[in-house]
Amino acid sequence: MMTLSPFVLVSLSILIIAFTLILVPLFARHQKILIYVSFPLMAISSAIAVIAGIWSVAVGIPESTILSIGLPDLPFHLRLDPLSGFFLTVIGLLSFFVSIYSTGYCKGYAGKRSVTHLVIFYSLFIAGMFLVVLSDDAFFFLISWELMAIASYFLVMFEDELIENRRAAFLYLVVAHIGAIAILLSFGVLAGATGLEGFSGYTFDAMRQTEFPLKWATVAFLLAFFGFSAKAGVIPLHVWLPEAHPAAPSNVSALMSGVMLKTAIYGIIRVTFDLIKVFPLWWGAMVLVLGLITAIMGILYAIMQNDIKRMLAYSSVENIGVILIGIGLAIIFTSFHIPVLAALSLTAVFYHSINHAMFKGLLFMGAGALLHATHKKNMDEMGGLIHYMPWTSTLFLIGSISISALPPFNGFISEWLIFQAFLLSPSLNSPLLNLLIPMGAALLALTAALVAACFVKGFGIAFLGHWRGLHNPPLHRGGLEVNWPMRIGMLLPALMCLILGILPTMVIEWMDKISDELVGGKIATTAGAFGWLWLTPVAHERASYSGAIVLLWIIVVVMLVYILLHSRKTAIHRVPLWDCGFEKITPRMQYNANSFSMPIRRIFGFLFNIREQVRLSNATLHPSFPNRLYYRLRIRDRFWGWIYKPISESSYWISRKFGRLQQGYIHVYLIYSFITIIILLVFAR
Amino acid sequence: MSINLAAQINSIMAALILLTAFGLLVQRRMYGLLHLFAWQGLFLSVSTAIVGYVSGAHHLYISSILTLALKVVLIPYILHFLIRQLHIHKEVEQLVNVPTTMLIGIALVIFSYYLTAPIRELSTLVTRSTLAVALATVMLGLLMMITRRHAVTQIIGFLALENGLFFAATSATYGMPLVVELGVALDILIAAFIFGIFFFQIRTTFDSLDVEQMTKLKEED
Amino acid sequence: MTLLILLGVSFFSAIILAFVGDRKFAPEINILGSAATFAAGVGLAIEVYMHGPMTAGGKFFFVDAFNVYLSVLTSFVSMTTAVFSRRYMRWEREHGRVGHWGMRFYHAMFQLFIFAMLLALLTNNVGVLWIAMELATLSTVLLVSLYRTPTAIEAAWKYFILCGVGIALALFGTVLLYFAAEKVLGEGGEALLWTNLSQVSDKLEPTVLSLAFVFLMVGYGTKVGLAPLHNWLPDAHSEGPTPISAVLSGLLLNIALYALVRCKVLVDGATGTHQAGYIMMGFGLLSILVAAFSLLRQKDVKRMFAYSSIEHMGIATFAFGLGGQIATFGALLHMLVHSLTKSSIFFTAGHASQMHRTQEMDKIKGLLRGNPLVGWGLMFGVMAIVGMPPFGVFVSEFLILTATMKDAPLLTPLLLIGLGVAFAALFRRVQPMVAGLVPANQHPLKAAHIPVILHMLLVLIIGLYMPDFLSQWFHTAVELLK
Amino acid sequence: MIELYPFLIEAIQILIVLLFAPLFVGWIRMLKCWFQGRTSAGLFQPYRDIVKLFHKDVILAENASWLFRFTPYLVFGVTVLAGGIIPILSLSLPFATVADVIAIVALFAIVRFFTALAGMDIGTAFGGMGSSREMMIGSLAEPAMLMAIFTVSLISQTTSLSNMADMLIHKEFILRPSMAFALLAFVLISLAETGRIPVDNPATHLELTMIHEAMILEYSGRHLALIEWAGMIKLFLFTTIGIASFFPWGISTLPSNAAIGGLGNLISISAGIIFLILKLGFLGIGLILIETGLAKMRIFRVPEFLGGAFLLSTLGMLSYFILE
Repeated sequence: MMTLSPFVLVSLSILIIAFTLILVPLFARHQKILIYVSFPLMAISSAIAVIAGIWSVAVGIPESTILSIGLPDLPFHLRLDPLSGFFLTVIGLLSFFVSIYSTGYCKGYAGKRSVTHLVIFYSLFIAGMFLVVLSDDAFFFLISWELMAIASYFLVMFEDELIENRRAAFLYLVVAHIGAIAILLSFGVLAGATGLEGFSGYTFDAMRQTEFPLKWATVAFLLAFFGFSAKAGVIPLHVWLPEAHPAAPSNVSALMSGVMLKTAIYGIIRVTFDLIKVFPLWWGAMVLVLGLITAIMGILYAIMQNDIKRMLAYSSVENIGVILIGIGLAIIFTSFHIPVLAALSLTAVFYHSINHAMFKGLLFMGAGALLHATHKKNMDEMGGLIHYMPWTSTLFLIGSISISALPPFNGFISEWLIFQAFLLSPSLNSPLLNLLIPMGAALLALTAALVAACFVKGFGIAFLGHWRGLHNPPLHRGGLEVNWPMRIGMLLPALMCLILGILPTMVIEWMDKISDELVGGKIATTAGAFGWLWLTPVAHERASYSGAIVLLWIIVVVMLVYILLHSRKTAIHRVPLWDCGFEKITPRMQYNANSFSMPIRRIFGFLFNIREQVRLSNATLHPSFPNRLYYRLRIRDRFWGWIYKPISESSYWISRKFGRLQQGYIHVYLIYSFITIIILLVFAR
Repeated sequence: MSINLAAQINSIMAALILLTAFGLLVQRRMYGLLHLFAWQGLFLSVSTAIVGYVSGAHHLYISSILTLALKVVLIPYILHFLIRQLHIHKEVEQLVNVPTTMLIGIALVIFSYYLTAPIRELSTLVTRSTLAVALATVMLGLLMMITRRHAVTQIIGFLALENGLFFAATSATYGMPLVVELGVALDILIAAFIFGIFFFQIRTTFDSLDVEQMTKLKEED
Repeated sequence: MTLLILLGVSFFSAIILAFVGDRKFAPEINILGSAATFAAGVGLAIEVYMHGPMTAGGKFFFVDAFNVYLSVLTSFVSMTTAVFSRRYMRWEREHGRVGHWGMRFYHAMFQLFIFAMLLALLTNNVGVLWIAMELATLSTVLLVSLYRTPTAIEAAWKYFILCGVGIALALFGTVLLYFAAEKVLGEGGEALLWTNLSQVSDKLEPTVLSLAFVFLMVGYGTKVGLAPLHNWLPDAHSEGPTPISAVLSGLLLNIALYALVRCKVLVDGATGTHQAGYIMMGFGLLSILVAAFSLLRQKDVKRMFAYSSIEHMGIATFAFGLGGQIATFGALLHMLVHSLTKSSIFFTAGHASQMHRTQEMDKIKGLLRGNPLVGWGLMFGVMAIVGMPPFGVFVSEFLILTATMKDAPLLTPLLLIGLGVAFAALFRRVQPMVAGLVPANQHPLKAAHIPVILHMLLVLIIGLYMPDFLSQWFHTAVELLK
Repeated sequence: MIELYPFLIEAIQILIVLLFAPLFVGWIRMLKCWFQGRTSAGLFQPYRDIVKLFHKDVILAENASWLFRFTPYLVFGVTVLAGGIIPILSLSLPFATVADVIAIVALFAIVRFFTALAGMDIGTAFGGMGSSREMMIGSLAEPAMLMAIFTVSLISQTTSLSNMADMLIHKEFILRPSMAFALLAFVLISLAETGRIPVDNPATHLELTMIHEAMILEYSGRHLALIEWAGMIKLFLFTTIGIASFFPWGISTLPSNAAIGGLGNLISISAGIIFLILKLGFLGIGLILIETGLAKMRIFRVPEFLGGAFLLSTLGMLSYFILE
């Protein structure tokens, strides 16, 4: 009889997923039952995984096991240590929420199309993510990695009758697969450098034990970083992301954006801090710079989008950038042997990972709710929904606040920690960094501010104002609200956002073991030194923050003022808009997505490939009084033209050249053999 | 008949085979090609017989008879029959003009001599010097297949090439084991029937045996 | 004994089918024959697994781990192909693409072809190996032109001429081999027996053998379909009936590669250098690149997969050339999984083109909805063939890539370019075929599911869990090929 | 046991924030009138305005959602919270540890966020325009602000305002180029953030130039009163932040516990108040000099203005690393 342990729990949750997969064919006929059975099961298994993750991080003792299947000499190794435990928690949490949400969301498909594939690949997808963080040898890691990729590929292609979805899925799969090959190679390098014969070098344990020569370590790191960036959507490898996320069903895009990208982060951390361990300064600098570029470009692209899911996708790119900044700092500090600061930045990284999982999941679910209610993705066709979807709008608002890093919600904490890390860096001496750090801080600050702008746009255009759609302004108030499972699925992450925002000390104390294991530094001792209420990462005279008090204060003051002002009865008159005495305003006069982002487009326009067309209809008295005006705006990612187009074109060019080999003339073929043999004979002689 | 005499005769045969190979390379008329090919087969079988006599490897007689039967009688007859059936006994022009072909052919002979030089040092057989000729014949056969644009001529080139192989087998090594010889002969027989069928198929679908027409399947567009 | 059954069954069923070829029950006989062959193959495999390598028929036959697993594979795939061809060829017959004689011819030649391949695998005599190879070519030539369309005849003609020339060159190589061998082993049949040759390989004359290897390389390489000798392959695969394409690229290429590797072992033994290996690596890389980039411009479904076969043969050849434990292991595994996967891909592709009455990929759409088995079969087949886990091809490519990373790191970029381009090209084409709504020109069809499911399951199992006896075999084979 | 004394000081400070803010605005307006040779409405006009607004009824647009009505309270509350944190009278406020300067900037970000949303809520052209412009300005001003403060906090090795001020007071005074840059940047930013000329004009409803006013166009009655008041407090707070981080001298530094004895503290606090009044007075004059000197600039010149500020603050940080 085996005693209960985190590992047992996680195996249980994976077994439940397998069980779900077995059930699917039985209910394939009755779609509704299928939905009601499978998704709750997935929720249960995710919940169990969460417990396992939290537990294993709390105890902080790695457990590992070896399955009897796999390569003849390389069976599957599994390991659950604090790092994987943490990411298990993140993945589990979001997939728990999303699974609840999906029970409601997938009902939208009922009758329209079969969700059997959706269920199958959804389960496989989650299982794949669990296994990725659990796997402890290169081979099994790659298998689960690709399982995750394939499953999500099919999910992206779920609505495959649309050509753009197919294109998105294809692009996604190609990028993912190339990344996977790079990862494979980096493991190959590491395994080769262990110097062990046969397959024994492919276990992570073997890699942990070895001290890698810098040359090989660098090659491996670059390969791995490339591979994982392809999955994480680091610029310029991000192009698949804004295509794939809108294409996928919203619950899936919530998972992809919320946690699948995190598996890439997990991979980077695992390879860098756990397997390679020692690294030069410039790796950190490189990661930092890439992170900065990704963050700033990502958010700028996000602001330019009108499709709400594209916007969210680009904002994920930005968040990945922020996380990379933290990782870069951690690498730098480690290479300077300042474990405490490294721990601080790593904590920021972990904190932001879980934060992003929460609010991005919430936001994507919200976008799904919009889609579910209005069947539209384009913000310009929504508007005024706050009256029709009170729940969704409130929850979406909470998500927007959190992602805009506004206290007292969670987004602020991680951003704040990263700023702290930045401000502590002068204690190390390197001219390169002295120039890099201020720039970094500045760009991060700029990013943070732009995020707020982006989500004011997102929320404002979609939920506020009047209905912007051309036709069918929706019916009575609250008429479009989504069903309960979806509301709960969104409510829980919203609560998480708040909890993570006001109880950072406890969370940090919980996750402190990870950074201790990876870089040998703890911050919980100082972080909680001032009591659970105050977060003081390094020392209380350096910096302190208390989300709880902020929240409390705001509530109290607001209540107070409200009561004071309502002590005396003053009437509220509902009247038509005043708007500076403007006559007969129509909804078409509102600012729309394009006009909202126009000032920022003006400022940062040079970063994009923008084509703007304004055409006045000719039949007018005077050019300044056109009776019809036609406006068209096209914003393209410059990286297409810079990187992707050249690659594809050149490969087609080469293939044309190779096509010449085969002209159909049998004589020519004979000449080939003739020449081949002559050449070979000359060499052999 | 003494060994040396036999060896001399054998080398004369080799020379004749080479000559016929060149003849095949330049011959324009279909029947001429056929006759040349038959002659080559004859020389081959004779030389095989001689080698058999010299080496006392008697299974070579069998293979010599096989050669006689196949290469001198049967296959030329089949081809003759086909040519008459399909009315293709007209001039067959080449892709490369004759002088160039000759030059390339000579270059090939030199090349194969240069190639086999080290080997003949190793060999102890009286007939060792003929390996170069064998290789040359193979190469010339291949060259013929390249330069001719007619299905029948390609086949003849192919067969000439195989003659070269046989010659190599007998002269360089006093013949392969019998089972191999028989198998090869069988294969050639089947091949003969197959290209017989082919000629009809091609003829019926392309109403000409010009290989140049068969260029539908290609990559470039 | 089982060995004689193994060969005999296919031979006699060939003769029988030559007479009853077009009866209603002919396909069943075909299946029965190949099933019996497969049973015999398994029996033989068990014997070898128990008692190790053995010779039979007075050293005429020789069985060791290397060729026994190939012969089991051959008989297995030929059996499943027979199962597949039952429905497929019936459809063709009903739609008048094949006539009475065509069917008879098809069945007879199919069995003869299997016989030839098994003979090539099991014989101990390098000369007979050559003969069997030639026989395999000849028996399939007329099958390629079965449909009598101009393109079919053209393809068959090219196949016939190119492979004929190639094989002839291989014979020259064999002659040279014999020339070198008889000095050591004396005249007569003994001198061509693999068992003897492999023992004395170090005494053989290096210069002669390196010359011989050139001829053998070009000769058998033509049949393996290595660039630039590959030009016959896409034509033959795309024009012949699908079962034949399946066995051609699933089995015949393997056999040719087998012959090549056997010769390489001898040459390596003699020269003691790695020259042969380098030549093979060169051919392999060239084939991978040429095939990968040609894949980008394919319109015909079977032609495309023919190119992918060239690519994979290139990978296997490259790995054999690379040598070393992991690489050779990977190459052997790759031969196995490739033939399983590729033949099942051809099955599904064949059905797909029957459903749409065309092989043009632009006209094939909506398979997932139209016929889930064909659609998912094709999808997963392609996923497997491009080396995605958890399928077997991933394992072999994992091994080969990492081995390359270790022994020839500078070549990995080329290898990767090839793999990446092939991946993109295949998916770009296959995705539109399987996805989307059912088009108007699609007709329902009763597909033969057992072969597809069986193959894909096997590939999946090998990818996740390789049974011990298999790895045992591979390891012993690796030892043989040292 | 927690002693009440610190909280007493806290209370006094918040009271001062609430009361002085309108006074400061009144002072500025008065100065402005003098400079422009007009007769002013007097120092206490802002109070009258606020009181008047509080007594009016609320006129609410039909399609205003709960967000629109909630915003004024939130804005007011958050602003007052910031007022409780910034060391105005004493460096040792109990609330000082609640949020450091980054958090304070974030608090102002909340204000902006919700004001902008409220501007979009009623769905008028002007509201959207105001929000869009406000977010654009904010997204440039906020990082610049942070950078300016970071420069100071790098020098003083802390991000909590009180400690920064503390450092400045107790370290011997050196002229630092970085500080100069930071100060300059900070001035520019505060102009933008508090919506003064040359970025915005608080006194106009001239339609196309509005930014802040455009967002709150539809507000009326107590809502408007709260927002206006919060705006005044914001101006006041920016000034005091500037004071705390650049010229903190005069702020009471005594640890606020009874051990020192009430009297000493009382003296230092009252001294602090006097200092504060003097500083405010001068700063007001400076502000007016700028406002009367400059003309309001076109909206698309503002990015250049703020970019300049951003550049200055970054230069400040760089010069800290390079020169010091």
